[in-house]
Amino acid sequence: MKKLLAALLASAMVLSLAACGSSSSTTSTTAAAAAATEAAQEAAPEASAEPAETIKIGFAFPMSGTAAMAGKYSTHGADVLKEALGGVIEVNGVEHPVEFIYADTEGSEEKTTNVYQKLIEEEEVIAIVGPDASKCALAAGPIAQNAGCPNVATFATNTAVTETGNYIFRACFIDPFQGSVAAAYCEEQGYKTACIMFNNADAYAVGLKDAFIENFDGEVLGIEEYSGSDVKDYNVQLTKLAVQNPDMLLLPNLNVELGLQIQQARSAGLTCPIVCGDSADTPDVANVAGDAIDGVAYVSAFSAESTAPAAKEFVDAYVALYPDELPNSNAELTYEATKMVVSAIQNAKTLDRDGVRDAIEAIDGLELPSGSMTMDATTRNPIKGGVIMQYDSEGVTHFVSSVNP
Amino acid sequence: MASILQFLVYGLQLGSVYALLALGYTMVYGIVGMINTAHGDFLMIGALSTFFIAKAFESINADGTYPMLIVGLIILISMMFTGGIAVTVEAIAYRPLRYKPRMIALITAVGVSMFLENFPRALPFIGPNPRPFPTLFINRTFNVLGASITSTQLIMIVLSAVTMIALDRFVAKTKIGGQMRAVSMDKDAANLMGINVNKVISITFFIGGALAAVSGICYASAYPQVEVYMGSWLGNMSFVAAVLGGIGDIRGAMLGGFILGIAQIFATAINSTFGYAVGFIILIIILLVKPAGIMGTLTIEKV
Amino acid sequence: MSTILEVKNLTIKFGGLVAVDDFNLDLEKGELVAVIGPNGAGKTTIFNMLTGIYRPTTGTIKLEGEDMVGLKPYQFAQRGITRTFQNIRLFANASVADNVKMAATMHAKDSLLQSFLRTPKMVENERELDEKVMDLLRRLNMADKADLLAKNLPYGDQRRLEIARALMTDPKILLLDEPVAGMITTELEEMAQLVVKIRKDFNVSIIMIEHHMNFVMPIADRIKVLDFGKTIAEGVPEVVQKDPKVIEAYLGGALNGNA
Amino acid sequence: MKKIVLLLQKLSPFIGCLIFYIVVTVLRSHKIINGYYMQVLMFAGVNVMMTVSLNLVNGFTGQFCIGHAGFMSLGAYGSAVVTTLIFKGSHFTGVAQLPVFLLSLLCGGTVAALVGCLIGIPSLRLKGDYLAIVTLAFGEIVRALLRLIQPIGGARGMIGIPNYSSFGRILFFVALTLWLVRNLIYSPFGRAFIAIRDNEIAADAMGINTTKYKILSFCIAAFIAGVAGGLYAHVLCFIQPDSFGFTKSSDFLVYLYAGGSGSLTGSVIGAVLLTILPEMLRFLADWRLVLYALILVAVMLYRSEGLCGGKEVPFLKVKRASLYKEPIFGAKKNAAKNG
Repeated sequence: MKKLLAALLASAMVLSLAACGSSSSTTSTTAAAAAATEAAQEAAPEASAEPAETIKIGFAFPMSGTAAMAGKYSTHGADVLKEALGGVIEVNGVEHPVEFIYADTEGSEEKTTNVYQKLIEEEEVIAIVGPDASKCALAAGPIAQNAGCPNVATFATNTAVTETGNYIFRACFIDPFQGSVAAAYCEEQGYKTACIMFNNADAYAVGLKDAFIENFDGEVLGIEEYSGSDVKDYNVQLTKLAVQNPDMLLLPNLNVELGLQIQQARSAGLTCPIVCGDSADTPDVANVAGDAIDGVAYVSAFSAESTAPAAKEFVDAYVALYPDELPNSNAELTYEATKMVVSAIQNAKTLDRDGVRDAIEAIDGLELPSGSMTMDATTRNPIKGGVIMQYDSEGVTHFVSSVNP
Repeated sequence: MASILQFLVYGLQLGSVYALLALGYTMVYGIVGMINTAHGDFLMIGALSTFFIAKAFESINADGTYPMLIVGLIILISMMFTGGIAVTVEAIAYRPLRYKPRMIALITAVGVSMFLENFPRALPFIGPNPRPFPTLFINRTFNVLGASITSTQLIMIVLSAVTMIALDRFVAKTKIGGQMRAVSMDKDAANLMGINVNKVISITFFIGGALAAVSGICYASAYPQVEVYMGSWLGNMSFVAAVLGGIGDIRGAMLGGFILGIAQIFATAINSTFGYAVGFIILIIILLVKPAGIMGTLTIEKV
Repeated sequence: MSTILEVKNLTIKFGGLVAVDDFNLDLEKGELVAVIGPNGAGKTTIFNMLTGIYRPTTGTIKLEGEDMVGLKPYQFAQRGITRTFQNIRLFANASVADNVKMAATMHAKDSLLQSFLRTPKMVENERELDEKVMDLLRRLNMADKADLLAKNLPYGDQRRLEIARALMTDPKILLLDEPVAGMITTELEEMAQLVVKIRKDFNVSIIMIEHHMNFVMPIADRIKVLDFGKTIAEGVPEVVQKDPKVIEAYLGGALNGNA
Repeated sequence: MKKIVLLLQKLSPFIGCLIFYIVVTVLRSHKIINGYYMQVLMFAGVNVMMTVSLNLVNGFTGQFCIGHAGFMSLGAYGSAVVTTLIFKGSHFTGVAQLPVFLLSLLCGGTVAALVGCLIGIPSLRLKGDYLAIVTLAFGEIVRALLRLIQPIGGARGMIGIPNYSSFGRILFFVALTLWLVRNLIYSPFGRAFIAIRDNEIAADAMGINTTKYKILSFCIAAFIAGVAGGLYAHVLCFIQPDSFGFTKSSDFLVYLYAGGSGSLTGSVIGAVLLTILPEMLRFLADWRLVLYALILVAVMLYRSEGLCGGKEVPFLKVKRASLYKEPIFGAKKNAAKNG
């Protein structure tokens, strides 16, 4: 028995070490990147005597766990660009094969740090796109920063995310901006009183709520909370808010919760307009809410009915690739983040992580579905305007107004 | 006053979901003696299968409602399907561990639960997206003393009460119920008495799974959204409810479910910030006062 | 000789049922008293009261003058009353030596910190304890089985281990609950010798529950006979044996059979 | 010679971890293993500590705690408060760093241990599943309260925690935990725990104050879990209340029972293998957790006593003292002193 145990333990050790050893061919990451750059620069004039270096871009999304839907849309968004690139990126006239590497974060910070290490150290990606949640970006950001790997977060709205360091960017709004857009819209509409119901276990909801309260000039009549997206009963909170009879209701919550909340708000007797954050930009919300979706407004950067060529191109390509669905905000932001990385690779002075970082920081007037985007070099947040979108009774979104507080 | 009544309705609504699920949980526990953490996922399978079955019957759906007969048929198929899954799970994953320490079965159940959640999530045609649940029951709102109560809520509350009574009578009066009680007391002795223990346990799991399907349909009718992770936390809460009532006791499960639901709703109503924590504090207090649950009697080990 | 245990008017009721009614006992130091009676007479219930598992409804238990009623079972053990169990309750997954050591927990001198660090002092204490345990096991002829798991022992040895474990607590009074239940005749003899030896070597008083008259008669100083919770006879074995009430209530029934 | 063997035996967890550390460091310096594996190994180390401490309560004392992540969160927050809020802005480097870090871990452990005692109290009245539910409720209450405390970030979590946990430090604490817990198991305290697990009534009748030992067991386990939580916070550099939910608690239960409860070897094997396994399955993309679940079920079906079947490798055992032919280190001297 003891021998068996010893053997078991030994095999366990060997197993783990063998797993560790599988990457034995790797050399120091920065050295490799530098070497690659040199190779690329030398190879460029002679026009591909050897096959060009493969460029790898890493993606960190929750493909399992309760946030799996966001991950699904995100990968689809990235797929659109992957399809458009056709497997190659042209840099200085050289066609580099490009590889998109998707990794599952399970929506957990711990797993996200593992994913970042894997992408940076083992896959040696040139940049990372994602993750979609602030908590994951906050935990894994320092890893990208320390390794000097540029990272464009997709849906991480917490202000602190890009404060981690100069390698961390994002494609989305920050909480305060979105809150102020929502507040400005509400004032524009002449809402004097508001009620809020938010998820006190979720950073996104808390952030939006705080930013809204700070910017809203009217009176907040009532705030109700709930914890987590486990139990989907919001009747009590909404019934209590209905008594206040506010001019509007703010629901700054996650997309998996919004559909039911909108529905329950209507049946609890809240007839006032409902305003949400950009998480509401998901076809599933309209789907679940059914008739109740009529008139729900939300903050967004992107309008699917936009006639701008970049937007139309994206939506058409998405529907062509995934005929059964429409892009949501996760898909769109991932597409934009990936596009930022790809354009930075094309414009980079040197084809390495630092070069890409500098190029992302220098993005100016990049045509994206949400419009022309310029990177704010000091905060590493995109400078883009907010739009207010509204659902009609069919669950189709319409552009309402463009708000730039 | 009216609002208190209204909250009571909400509490009963949430409580009836817990109660229905806890019934199956407690029955499996009582007879097999295992904590089946995958029970909540049976609820998800019930709701999800109903979604797809209803879709198959969509052509009969006239003006947004299904005929009563079809609704019955849909529910029946879903119950059979979920019951079948439960029986399969038991036969493959739990039966070989029947005489092992119960913690082993618990961990296996965690694995089963993870499988039941992730398998449909990985399937391309199901995936992680939440889906709107079809309207099965006619939705009408009644006003009682200023509180509004919908027909769905009424159906849920009545259904859980009826199921509890039926199950209680079933176990107490029928032949197979008697065999279940025998198996719950002593599997080996039951076997010697000529009872087919495997069959009895299979039936238990079938009923448990079918009940989970019913609670899934009720839950999804009240909160019309189905997705693959919907059952995991509900499963935990129904375990809490079953323990609160005195685990293994059918009436206790019912009572525990309603008490938990009402406690959570009222705690939220008083202060939604602390509501979540207060619900659990109430739970601990009840258990400290009644260490074997509300209906359970403390079994003193014979020395 | 002095009285070590004084039990007066011990009565316990479960609901309406009087399980033990007015039980009295003055145990002398070094004495061996047997309590006999048919099944359900309340014998084990008396033990449960004498070890704190049940709290008597009325009555007093005094150990060397100290009132014991209301104390917890472990406090009874710490003050010197230990027992064996009729339905064997060993620490099944521990070795024989560990089973005995576990009973020495209350005498352990090591602090938590010493145990964590396994200081030389602690190791020395462990070694002393180990020697003490081995010595005890040797005296009970179990030394060769010290490293076996308790659950793997044969039945007779499990009973002996229960006794060894009880002795390890350094008791003043040892309560033996049916020490030969389920044993065959040849083992009876051994056990009788063992009980006598223990009484002498360990200087303990013993109260013993037993059905087996053949086992009890030669070794007990006194016998108390219980029926339906009431003491129906008391005295030296020879007298009790001839008591018509006893013959009617007990001997007439149970003794005809195996017991 | 014999003395050296004994000393090695005595300090085996440290020696084992030291060897492992040297191997990993050498491999790392030769670039054979990269930062990814270091990261996974660090989490594996934290998980080993969590599982060993859970083993103390569930495996050795026979109680049933299913809210262990609650203790971890208290430790994580407790220590993060010290390093991030109290010594704010001065991210210590070099020599000053270690004492601050140790102090923070001590604080984290102490906070967790105090609450652990509190949770031990219901265990006097409640048994089995009823106790389990109370520990689950406790975990949820802790989580809910942490969300509401704004100075530590509330639901948004705590950011800017310095990266003080290194692989070596975590490995040291793993060794320390194994060493201390092993010593405890083979002491009067450990025997009392096992006695309570095997037969509470008999333990009580043998003079063991079951109440005291049960609370003690909870307390020690909570302390270790708190320290592990502190290490975890300083690996991740960011913590938020929802990381420590029931899912996390059930992870530790899985590690414990899949490894084999009541055995330290089992805890180590279970935690390490099951932390690494999901990472090794990454090539499966969407189907990763499906296969992980199947493997877990298969393990439980084919090795239901756990991977190491409740047995202990020799170097995590302490032999009966009298089996040593001569007194152990220093014992003679002490014996003389006593005499």
